[in-house]
Amino acid sequence: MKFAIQINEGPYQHQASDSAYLFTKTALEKGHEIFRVFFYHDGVGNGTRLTTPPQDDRHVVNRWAELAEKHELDLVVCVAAAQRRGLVDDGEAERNGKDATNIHPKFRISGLGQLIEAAIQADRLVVFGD
Amino acid sequence: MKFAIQINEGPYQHQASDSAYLFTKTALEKGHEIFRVFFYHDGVGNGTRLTTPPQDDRHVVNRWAELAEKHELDLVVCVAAAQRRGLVDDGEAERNGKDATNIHPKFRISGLGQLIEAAIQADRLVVFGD
Amino acid sequence: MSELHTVNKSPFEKNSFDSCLGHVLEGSAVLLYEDGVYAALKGTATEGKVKAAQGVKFYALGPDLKARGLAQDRVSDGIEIIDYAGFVDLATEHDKVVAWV
Amino acid sequence: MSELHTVNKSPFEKNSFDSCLGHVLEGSAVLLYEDGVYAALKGTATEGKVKAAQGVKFYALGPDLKARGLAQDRVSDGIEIIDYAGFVDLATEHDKVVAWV
Amino acid sequence: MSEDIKNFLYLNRRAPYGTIYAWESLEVVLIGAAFDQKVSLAFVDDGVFQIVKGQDTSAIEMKNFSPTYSALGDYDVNQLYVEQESLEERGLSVDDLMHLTWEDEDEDWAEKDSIRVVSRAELNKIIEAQDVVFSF
Amino acid sequence: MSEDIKNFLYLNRRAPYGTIYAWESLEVVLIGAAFDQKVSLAFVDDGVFQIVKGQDTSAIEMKNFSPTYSALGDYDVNQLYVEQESLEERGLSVDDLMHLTWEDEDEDWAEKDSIRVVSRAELNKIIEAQDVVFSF
Repeated sequence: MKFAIQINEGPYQHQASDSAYLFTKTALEKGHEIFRVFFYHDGVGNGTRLTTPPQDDRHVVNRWAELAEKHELDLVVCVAAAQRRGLVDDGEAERNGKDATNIHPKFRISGLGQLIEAAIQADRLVVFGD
Repeated sequence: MKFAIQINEGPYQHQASDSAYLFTKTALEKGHEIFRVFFYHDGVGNGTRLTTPPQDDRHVVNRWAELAEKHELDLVVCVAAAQRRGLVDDGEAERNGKDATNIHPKFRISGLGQLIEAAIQADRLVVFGD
Repeated sequence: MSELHTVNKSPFEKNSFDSCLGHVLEGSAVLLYEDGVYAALKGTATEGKVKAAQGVKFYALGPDLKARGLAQDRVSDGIEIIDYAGFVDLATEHDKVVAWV
Repeated sequence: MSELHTVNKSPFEKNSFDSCLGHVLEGSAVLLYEDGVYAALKGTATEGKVKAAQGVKFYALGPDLKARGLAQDRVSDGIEIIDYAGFVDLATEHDKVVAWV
Repeated sequence: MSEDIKNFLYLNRRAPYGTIYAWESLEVVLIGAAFDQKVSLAFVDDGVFQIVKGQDTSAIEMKNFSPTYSALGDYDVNQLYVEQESLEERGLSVDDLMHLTWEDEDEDWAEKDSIRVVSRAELNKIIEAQDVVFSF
Repeated sequence: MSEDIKNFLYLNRRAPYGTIYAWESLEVVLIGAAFDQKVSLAFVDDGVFQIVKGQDTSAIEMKNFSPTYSALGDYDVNQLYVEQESLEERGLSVDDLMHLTWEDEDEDWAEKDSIRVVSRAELNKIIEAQDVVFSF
């Protein structure tokens, strides 16, 4: 079965990203397909490469990146939400005159249409939020 | 009277930073002193220079920065919370091997002791959160 | 010591308002702001709770009421509408601020 | 169509659990996870609500119960404890997932 | 292709301004309108506050996004269900809500109401008929 | 200076793990312990869940920070007030909580309980006596 995953909250403050990660990992292990993971609202914060969590705790961002690497996951960060919260890739930096980027290379920034498309293409949309 | 302000949430997702800003601005206009504004939890997200909010909306980060410029406000971002969420200055970038920074120059990263000190020194602590 | 309690969440969504009411002493003040201003609405379950709170003074932040389209005549009797200057004054006049975030 | 409803907030803090219960149809399932597992606790007001929900099957996520120190004997009768594999199965077995975030 | 047409429901349960969910979910609705799905919005719990009329955010310096709801009709988003019980619990009636309309192409562009107040029981049947429910 | 000694109360109203507030507020308590203030913690509403015993986070892959509460006594943080009404509403009793203790230097390091279950009325008097209340 084909799943689309929506994540509304950033890493650490809320459990949403943790629950979504464990759901996604388990679904993949059971042979299901993850059409896309869409990060919306503060969820865009899951896509930064600049975090340094405590060494004895899980690394939320890297964990997503490793799962993406292993299963060719499509990790999409909403551009409008990202602009409000300062999540930036090369294109956004150039467009908005920013002197730095912070996106992790396993994530990509794109539009809300990617969420709609995921909901159309997938058999199930599962939303994780606050 | 001397106020300490604590902000627990990031910009845009919650109203906390907006309310704290209007409270702080009004307190200053009334002749009070703001000992420090301390950004904790997701509140550290208020200190990024990488946001590009819609043009017809307020710019939460720049607004804090301008108020700080005008009144020499001490805007402090908690280091532990910042590490978890990817808010980085030069020192942090070097210490944690990050290839970019995103802190706005009007903010500074420091320890939780700065919150305790503010609560001791100020006449009132006012907390804005979710 | 006199206390200013603040509530910024809707009483229909979260328990902050009810919890605040359970912890205010006579002579204290409660400020409703952000989504907390919905607790000021007439004709709701919260109206009775506001009336029942003995010796507690209630305030609601006008800018947040206005933003949400709530005119003054929707606000329960006995709740005073203030602006940010009034918020700052309340924080100075009371010995401390307790936030029910 | 059969529905899986998910609740991830404490019923003591937010209205998500109550709102969910008001919107489930017979034959639906409700999964409690994250702080939503507190709605599975015996000896609370939610226990009666779970029992009263006609024809609704309740599940609670074991990993979240364990994290919060809630042993199986604390969980109301009639609530089935499942793991993440069970969560995925529920999502596949029902026609859609409705999240009461 | 018709097999790709789904029933989408946007479930709105949050008040505006205190958090951004209401506004950003509206942005999804607008983008989604271009995808030719069957779209409905449900306003439940504090979500009914989103469409209260007379919103004026000038004093909190936030953007008043409520006029955007009036534009939904132009995007063929005209099925807005408001739960009666949620209104009542908050001391509101349909008169407190914005008057949202759309023009029916099939009836010589007659203006029709987009908002329909429904009971919880009716809403549950509407939820049942959906393929996808978005929550924010 | 004695005039700088204040009564600090940390007001804990959130459950652990679903959000980080419980953990990060505990970090403030630990840092604050070095500042020689009079420190108390109150566990109210879902905050009582923070100190439930037997927490095991292995299956959700998050850090179990609950053992840190046991260290508070070593930092002279030994006034932990738990609201009776909040426990009861959640079907809990003091036996469900961790056994947190401290050693009293003035009484030959006698081990004493840090947790005191108090009624809501008693807690309100404790809140009244504070100079600063931290909320997270």
